[in-house]
Amino acid sequence: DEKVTACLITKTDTNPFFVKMKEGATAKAEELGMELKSFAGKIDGDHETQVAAIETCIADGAKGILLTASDTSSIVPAVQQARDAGLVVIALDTPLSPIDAADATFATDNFLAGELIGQWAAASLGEEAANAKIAMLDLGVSQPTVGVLRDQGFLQGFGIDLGDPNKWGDETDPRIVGNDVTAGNEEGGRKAMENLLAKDPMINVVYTINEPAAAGAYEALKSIGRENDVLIVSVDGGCPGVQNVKDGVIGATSQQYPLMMASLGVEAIKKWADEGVKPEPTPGKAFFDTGVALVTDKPVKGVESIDTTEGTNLCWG
Amino acid sequence: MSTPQSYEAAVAGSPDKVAEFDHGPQSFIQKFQHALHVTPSLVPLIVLVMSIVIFGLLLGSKFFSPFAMTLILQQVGIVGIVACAQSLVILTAGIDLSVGAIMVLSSVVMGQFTFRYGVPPVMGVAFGLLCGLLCGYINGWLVAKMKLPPFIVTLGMWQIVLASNFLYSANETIRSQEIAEKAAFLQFFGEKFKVGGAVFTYGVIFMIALVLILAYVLRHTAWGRHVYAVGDDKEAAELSGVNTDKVLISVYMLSGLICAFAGWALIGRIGSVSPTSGQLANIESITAVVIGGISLFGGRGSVLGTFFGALIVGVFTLGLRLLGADAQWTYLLIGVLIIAAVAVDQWIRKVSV
Amino acid sequence: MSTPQSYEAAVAGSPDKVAEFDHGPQSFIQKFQHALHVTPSLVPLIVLVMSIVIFGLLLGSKFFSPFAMTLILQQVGIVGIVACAQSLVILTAGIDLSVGAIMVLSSVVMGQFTFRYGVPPVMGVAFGLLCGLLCGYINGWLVAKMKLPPFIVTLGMWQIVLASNFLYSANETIRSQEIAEKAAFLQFFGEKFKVGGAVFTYGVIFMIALVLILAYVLRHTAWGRHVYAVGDDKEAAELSGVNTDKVLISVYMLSGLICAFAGWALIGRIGSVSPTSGQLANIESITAVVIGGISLFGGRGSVLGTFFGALIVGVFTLGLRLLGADAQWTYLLIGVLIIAAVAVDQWIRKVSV
Amino acid sequence: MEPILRGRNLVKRYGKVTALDHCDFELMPGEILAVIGDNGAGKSTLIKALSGAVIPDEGTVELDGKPVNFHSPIDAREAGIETVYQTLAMSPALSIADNMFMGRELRKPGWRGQFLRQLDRSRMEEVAREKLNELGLMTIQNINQAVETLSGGQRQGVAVARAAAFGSKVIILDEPTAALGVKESRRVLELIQDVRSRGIPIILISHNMPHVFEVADRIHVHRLGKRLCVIDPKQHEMSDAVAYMTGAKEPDPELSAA
Amino acid sequence: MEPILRGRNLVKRYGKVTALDHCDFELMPGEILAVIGDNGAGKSTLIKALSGAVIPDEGTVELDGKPVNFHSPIDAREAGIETVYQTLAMSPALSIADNMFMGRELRKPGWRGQFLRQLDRSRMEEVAREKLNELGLMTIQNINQAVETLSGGQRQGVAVARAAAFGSKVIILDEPTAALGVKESRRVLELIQDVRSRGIPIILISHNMPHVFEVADRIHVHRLGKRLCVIDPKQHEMSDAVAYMTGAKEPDPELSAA
Ligand SMILES: Nc1ncnc2c1ncn2[C@@H]1O[C@H](COP(=O)(O)OP(=O)(O)OP(=O)(O)O)[C@@H](O)[C@H]1O
Ligand SMILES: Nc1ncnc2c1ncn2[C@@H]1O[C@H](COP(=O)(O)OP(=O)(O)OP(=O)(O)O)[C@@H](O)[C@H]1O
Ligand SMILES: O[C@@H]1[C@H](O)[C@H](O)CO[C@H]1O
Ligand SMILES: [Mg+2]
Ligand SMILES: [Mg+2]
Repeated sequence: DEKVTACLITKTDTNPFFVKMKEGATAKAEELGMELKSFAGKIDGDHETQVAAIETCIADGAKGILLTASDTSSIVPAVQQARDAGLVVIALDTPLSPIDAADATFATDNFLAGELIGQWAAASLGEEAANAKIAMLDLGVSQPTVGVLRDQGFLQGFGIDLGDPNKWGDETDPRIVGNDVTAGNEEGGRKAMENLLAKDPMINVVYTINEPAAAGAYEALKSIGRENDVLIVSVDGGCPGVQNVKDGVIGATSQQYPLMMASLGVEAIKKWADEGVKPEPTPGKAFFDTGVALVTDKPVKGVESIDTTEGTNLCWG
Repeated sequence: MSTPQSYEAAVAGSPDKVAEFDHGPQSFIQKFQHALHVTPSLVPLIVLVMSIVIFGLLLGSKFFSPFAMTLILQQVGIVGIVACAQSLVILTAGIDLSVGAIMVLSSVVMGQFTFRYGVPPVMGVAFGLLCGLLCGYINGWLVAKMKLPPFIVTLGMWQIVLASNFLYSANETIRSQEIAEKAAFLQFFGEKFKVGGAVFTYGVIFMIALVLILAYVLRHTAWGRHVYAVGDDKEAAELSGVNTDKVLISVYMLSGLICAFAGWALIGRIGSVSPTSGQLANIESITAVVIGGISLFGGRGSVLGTFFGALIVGVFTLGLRLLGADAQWTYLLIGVLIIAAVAVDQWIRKVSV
Repeated sequence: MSTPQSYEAAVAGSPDKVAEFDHGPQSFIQKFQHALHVTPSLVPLIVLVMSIVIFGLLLGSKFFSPFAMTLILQQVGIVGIVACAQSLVILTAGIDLSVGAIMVLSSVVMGQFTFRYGVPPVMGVAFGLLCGLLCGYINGWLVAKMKLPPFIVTLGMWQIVLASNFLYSANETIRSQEIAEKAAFLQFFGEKFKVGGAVFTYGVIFMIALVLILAYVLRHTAWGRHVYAVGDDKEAAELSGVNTDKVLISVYMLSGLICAFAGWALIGRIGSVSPTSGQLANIESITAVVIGGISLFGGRGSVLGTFFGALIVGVFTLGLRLLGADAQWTYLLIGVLIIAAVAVDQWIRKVSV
Repeated sequence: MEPILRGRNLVKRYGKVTALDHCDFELMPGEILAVIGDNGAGKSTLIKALSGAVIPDEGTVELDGKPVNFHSPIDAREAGIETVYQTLAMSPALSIADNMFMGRELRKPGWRGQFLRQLDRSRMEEVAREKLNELGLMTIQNINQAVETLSGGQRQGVAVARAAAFGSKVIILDEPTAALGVKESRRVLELIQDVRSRGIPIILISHNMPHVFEVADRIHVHRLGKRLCVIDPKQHEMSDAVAYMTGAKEPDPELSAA
Repeated sequence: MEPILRGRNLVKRYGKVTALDHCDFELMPGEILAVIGDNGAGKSTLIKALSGAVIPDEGTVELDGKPVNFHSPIDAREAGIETVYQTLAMSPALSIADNMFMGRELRKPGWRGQFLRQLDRSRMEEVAREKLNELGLMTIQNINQAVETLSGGQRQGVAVARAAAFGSKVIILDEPTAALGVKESRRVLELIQDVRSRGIPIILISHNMPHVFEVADRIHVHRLGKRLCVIDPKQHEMSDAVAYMTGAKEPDPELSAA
C-alpha cells in the first residue's frame, strides 16, 4: 500500500502561523490516509533551504507540494522542476510571481488585509485622521513582499498616497512619523516602537506587520502610559492575536486562515494523485482566495468586520 | 663542591640598577596613549561620552533628555546582561555563541513550567535559572574536560539549544496579558519607577548591579584573578596552581545563569514568553564586548568596558534613527564602528609600558 | 682562541644515534589512530561513507540512487564553494564571517550591472567577481596591515557589506524569467546535463574542480606551503622568509573571489538575483570546515576534508528528511555532529607521531 | 636517612615516545640534587611527574616516606613542593604580586574577606616586595607592573623568588639559568644556596656543568628516560659526568645501584 | 679591510624602552664575531635591525660598503644574510624539508614548474637530507617528519643547518646553544667553525663565555643598548669581558674607539 506523499514547505517552522498551517495539513493528511513531510527555512527569507526542500520532495516521490515561498520569484525555476517531474505545486499564503508559476494558489490577499486595517483606522479616527501621527512597524530591512503588500495596503486604506508600491518608506505624507523594522517578534516590536516614540511621542496610530510585533509595541506604549490612547492595527488573526484584540491591546486585525489553506491544499494533492485533476481558482481572481476578515470589537461604518467571539471561533481555522 | 668559575667572579661590583634608558621627550599623545593603556575601559567611556555629546548637539533635547537617556538603558538592558555573560567567557579566551539560545530556552522554561505544569511562578523562574545553569555546565564541561574549542562547542550547543527550544515550546507564545494576570512575578524585571523624567525598570537596575558586582568580583577576588590568568595563558595558570578546569566550568555555568536571568528580564521587557526572541543576542553581545575593549584573545579588558560598549551601540542606534537614518545605514555604521573600535584598541596596545 | 673546556671533550665517543625508546606492543586502535593522524581528511571521508551506507540501508533506492547522490552534490554546491573560501582563511588561523555577504553582494552586482546599467552579461559577471575581490582585499588589508583580529574585521565587514547589498539593490529581486531571457550567461552555473540517472550542473562541476585545484595548490605550490606556515605560526613564517602580509592579503582576496563565484553559482541555482539569499552561508561554511577537520587554530587540515564535511551535512540533511525527521530534529543532530566531529578530531590529535 | 621525595619505577609515554622508562629517583633532606642529561632525556618529564604536572602511567611517588597521588600541580603545592618550570608559568598580563600569589591569594581579614571574599592587595604587594628584596634578587620599581613588561631575566627571578618564598618541603628548578646572562645566573645560584641554607632541599636541572658542580651535593645522571647513576661531585670530574650522560662511558655498576 | 656588514648609529625604541641607543656595529669578512651582554642589553634587537626583522628608527645598515634598506627578513635573505633567531622561527606542523626551503622553494623543471608552479619535492628532500648529513649534525630518520615532533636540540640543529646551507654572505646566530645539552652544544660549535672555514663570516650571540672565547675572533660587548667596546679574545681574559659587559669595570678608552 503505497501511501500518497505530500510536502509542506513553509518559510520557517517557528512562526506560530506556520505551526498552525502544519497542524492543519497534518490533520488532513491523516484523515485522508496520506503521508505528510514538512520542511521549513531556518529564518524568514531562507530561500536556499526551500529550493533544497523541493528537490528533496521530488527525490522522495511526493505527489504534490504545498509551498509558502520566502522569495516568490526566485523559487519559480525550482517549482517548474517539480511540475515537470509530475508534481502538483500549490502556493499557500504567498502567491508566486508570476502567480501562475504554481498550479494553484490558496492565499490571503495581503494587500487587502492591509487595506482593511487602514480603512478601519481611518474611520475610527474620523476627522482626526487628517492629523494622525502614524508609526509603521515593518518586518525586516530586506523588505519581503508580504511586508510590503500589507504596509502599502494599510497606507492606501488609510488614504495616504503611495510612492513606489513595491517598497515601503518612500512616502512623503507628513502623517507618517517613520518606519522601523521588528523582525516580526515582540522584542523588535518594542524597540522599534520606542525608537519612533523618541522621534515623536505623540504617535497615535501604529501599523504592525503581525501580532507579536503589535504586542511588543503595546509594551512600549504601556511603559510611558499611552497604551489607551493609541490605535494599534495588525494582521494575522491568530488565536493569541484575537485574544489581544479582545483585551484591547490591538484595535483591529485582519484575520487569515492558514489551517484552511493547508487542508484545502492537502485535499487538492490527494485529488491530483487519485484523479489527475488540478484545483480551480476563485472565479474572477488569479488565486483561490481563502478570505480575509477584519476582527474588531469596535466596528466602524463602511468596513465589514467580525467580532472577537467569532474571530476566536475562526482563529486560524 | 667547587667554587665559581674565575671569570664569573668579575660580576662582583657591577651596578645593581635595572637598566634605564633615556626616554626622550614624551609628547602629549604618548602620555594619553599610556593612560589609555593602563585603564582599558577609558576608551569606550570616552567614545560613549563623545557620541552622547555629538548626538545631543545634533538632536537637542529630543535626545539629550532623561527620558531618551533612560530609554537607551532600557533598550540595551537585555544585550547588556547577555554581554556580561559573554565578557566572562571571552576573558577566558573563549567565545559563547549559545548565549541567545540559552536565554530564550530559559525564558520558555520559566513560562512553560508555570503555565503548562502549573508550578508557582517563583518555582518556574527557579527552573528556568536551573536550565541556564545546566546549559552552561555542558558548555563548560566540553571546553574544560574534553578540551574542545569553545567556538565549536558553543556553535553546536547553539543549534542544539535553539532546536530544543522550538521543539519544547511547540512555538507557542504565552501572552503578556495572561502572564500579568496569573504569574506577574515572571514580569518582575519589567516593572518601572520614575525619577523625574527618567524611567528605570528593575531590569535596568539588575543590569547595572550585575556590571558592578562582576567588576568587583573580577578585580577583587581570587576567582576573578584566576579568570584573567586562565585567559592570559591557560597552561601557565595551571602550572602555577590554578584549577583551570574548575575556573572554566564555573565561568560557563555563570554565563549560562546570567543568560537565564537575561531570559527572565526578557519576559519583563516584551511582556510575553516568545520562543522566537533573542536571535541576534550572540552577535550583539559580541559586538558590545569588542567595542568595550575586551580582547578576543582573553585575559585583557574589563566588564565596565562591555557596559560602555553596549551603551555606545544603543546611543548610535537611537541617535541615528532620530536623525532619520534608516535601519540599513545604522547597520552599516555599526559595522564601521566595530572595526574602528578595535583599530583604536590595537593602537593603544602598541605602547609598551 | 682557546680550546674547548676539558670536560666537554668527554663528549667524544658518545653514540651518534638518536634516542630510541621501546615502543611496546601497539594495539590496532593505536595504529588506526596513527593513520588518521597523518591523513587528516580520512576521518570525514570515513564518516561520509558510513553515513551514506547507513542511510542507504535505511532508505533503499530512494536514497542510494544516482539521482539522490547527485542531488546532494547540487544541494551542497553553494555551501561547498563558500566553504573552500572559508577553508583558506581558517588555514591561516583566521575566520571569515563576511563570506555570505560578499557572495550576495557580488551576485547582486552581476545582476544590477547587467540590468540596471545594461552592460553585457559577461561584463556584469566580471564586475561581480571584481566586487568580491575588492571586499576580500579590504578584509585582507585590515587583517595583514592593520593587524586587526580577523573575527572583528569580518564581523564588521559582514554588517557593512550586507547593508550595502540591501541599500544598493533596493531590495529588488531580478526575476529568473527575465534573466533567462536577456542574460542567460548569469545562469550559466545552473545548466544541467545528465549521465544516466545522475544529474550534474556546471555549478557542481565547478565546485569539484575548485576543490581539486585548491588541494593541488595548497599541497604542491610554494604559495600553498606559505598559507600553512602563516596559519601555523605567523611570526615564525615571517622570520623564515615568508611575506606574510602578501600571503594574508592574497588569501582574503582569493576568498572574496571564490565567494563571488559562489554568488554567480547562486544565480544559477536559484535562477534569480535575490539580495536576501545567503544569510546562513557563514555558519554553514564554518560547519563544513569544522566537520571536515580543519583546525580553527590554523595550519592543519585539508580542503578535501572540507568537501567531505559539506557532503556529510548534505547527506545527513537529505537522509534525515527522507526518513521523515522534523527540521528542528535535523538541526539538533547537526549540532551534535559538530561537537562529535571535533571531539574525534581532538582524540586523533592526541597521538604524538 | 630516608629520602624526603622519592619516585619508584616511573613510566610516562607520549604516543610512541617513552619519556620516562621505569625511572627511579631520590631526594635527600636538605640537599641540592642536580639532574643532568642530554636534550630529550626526560628530565623535565621526570620533575613534572614529581610535581603533579604530569600523571605517570606507572610507578609511585612518595613524600616523607608516604605514597602521594598528585593529580595536579595544586596538590603538590599544597604538600609543600614548589616548581619553577622550564616555561616559567606566569600570566603575562597580570602583575608581579598577582603572579606570586596566584592560587594562594590572601584575603582581607574580617567580614570583607570572609563574606565579600575581598583580596588583601596591599598585604600581598607588601609580602611580594619583601620576598623579592629579602632574596636581594632584583630591583623592581613597581610591584604592580605586568609581568610581560619584565625582561627575561627579571621574569626568571620572579619565578624563582615565588618558589623560594612558598616552598616549604621541596623546591624544583628546571633550567633556571638557561636564558640568563652571566650576572643574572650568578644571582640565581646564590639564591639556590641561600634557600638550601634554610634547610629546604632543591632539585636543579641544568646543562651548565660548572654550575652543577659548584652547587650540587649529589648529581642524578639521566639517560634515555631513566636514572643511569648518581654521582658525588666531590669524587668525580665533570668529564666523567659528561661522559656518562652522553653515553660515551658506562658508569661503574656500583654507581648505578646507588 | 672594509667591514662586510656595518651598522651606524642605530636607534630602536619600544614605547618607553630604548632597545638600541645610537649603536654602531662592524663585522669583518671571514670572521666570527661574538656579541655579548646582559639580559635586555639589546643584542637581539641589534641583530634584528641588521637582518630586516626590525626596522630601526634611526641609523643605517651597510652591506659590502653599500647602504641597504631591509624592509623584511626576506630582503636580507636575498642579500645573502641568514639568521637563526632566538625563537628559532619554524612552522611546527610542516616538515623539515618544508621548513628548510621555506620562502625559497624549488620548482619542478619544465612546464610543470613553470605553468603549474609545482614544487620539486623529491629534489628539496634530497637537498635537505644532503645538507643535514654534510654538516654531520644529526641523524634524522625521516626528512618529512613534522618539526614539532623533533626535540629542542634537533630543532636547533635544523635551524642552524638551514642558515649554514643558504647563507652566502653572513650568518647570524642568536643564542644557538641556550637550550642545548653539552653534546648538542659542541656540535653547533663545530658547525660554526666549519662554516667559517668556508669563508663565511658569522655573528654569534651567546651568554656562554667559554664558548665565546673558544670560537670568536673578536667580541662586541653590548651594554645599555649600545656597543661598549670590541675586544680581542686572545688579548683579554674572560673576566675582563664579564666585568665590562656587566658594568663592573670601564673599558679603556682606546678599546671603545675600536
Ligand atoms: N607533551 C608532550 N607530547 C609529546 N612528547 C613529549 C611531550 N613532552 C615531552 N615529550 C617528549 O618526551 C621526551 C622527553 O622530553 P623532556 O622534555 O622530558 O626532555 P628533557 O630531558 O627535559 O630535555 P631538555 O633538556 O631539552 O629540556 C622528548 O622526546 C620529548 O619530545
Ligand atoms: N617587541 C618588543 N616590544 C617591547 N619591548 C621590547 C620588544 N623587544 C625587545 N624589547 C625590549 O628591548 C630591550 C632589549 O631587548 P633584547 O631582546 O634586544 O635584549 P637581549 O640583549 O637580546 O636580551 P637576552 O639576552 O635576554 O636575549 C629589553 O628591555 C626588551 O624588554
Ligand atoms: O507570510 C507570512 C504569514 O502571512 C504570517 O503573517 C507570518 O508572517 C509572514 O511571513
Ligand atoms: Mg627539559
Ligand atoms: Mg636576545
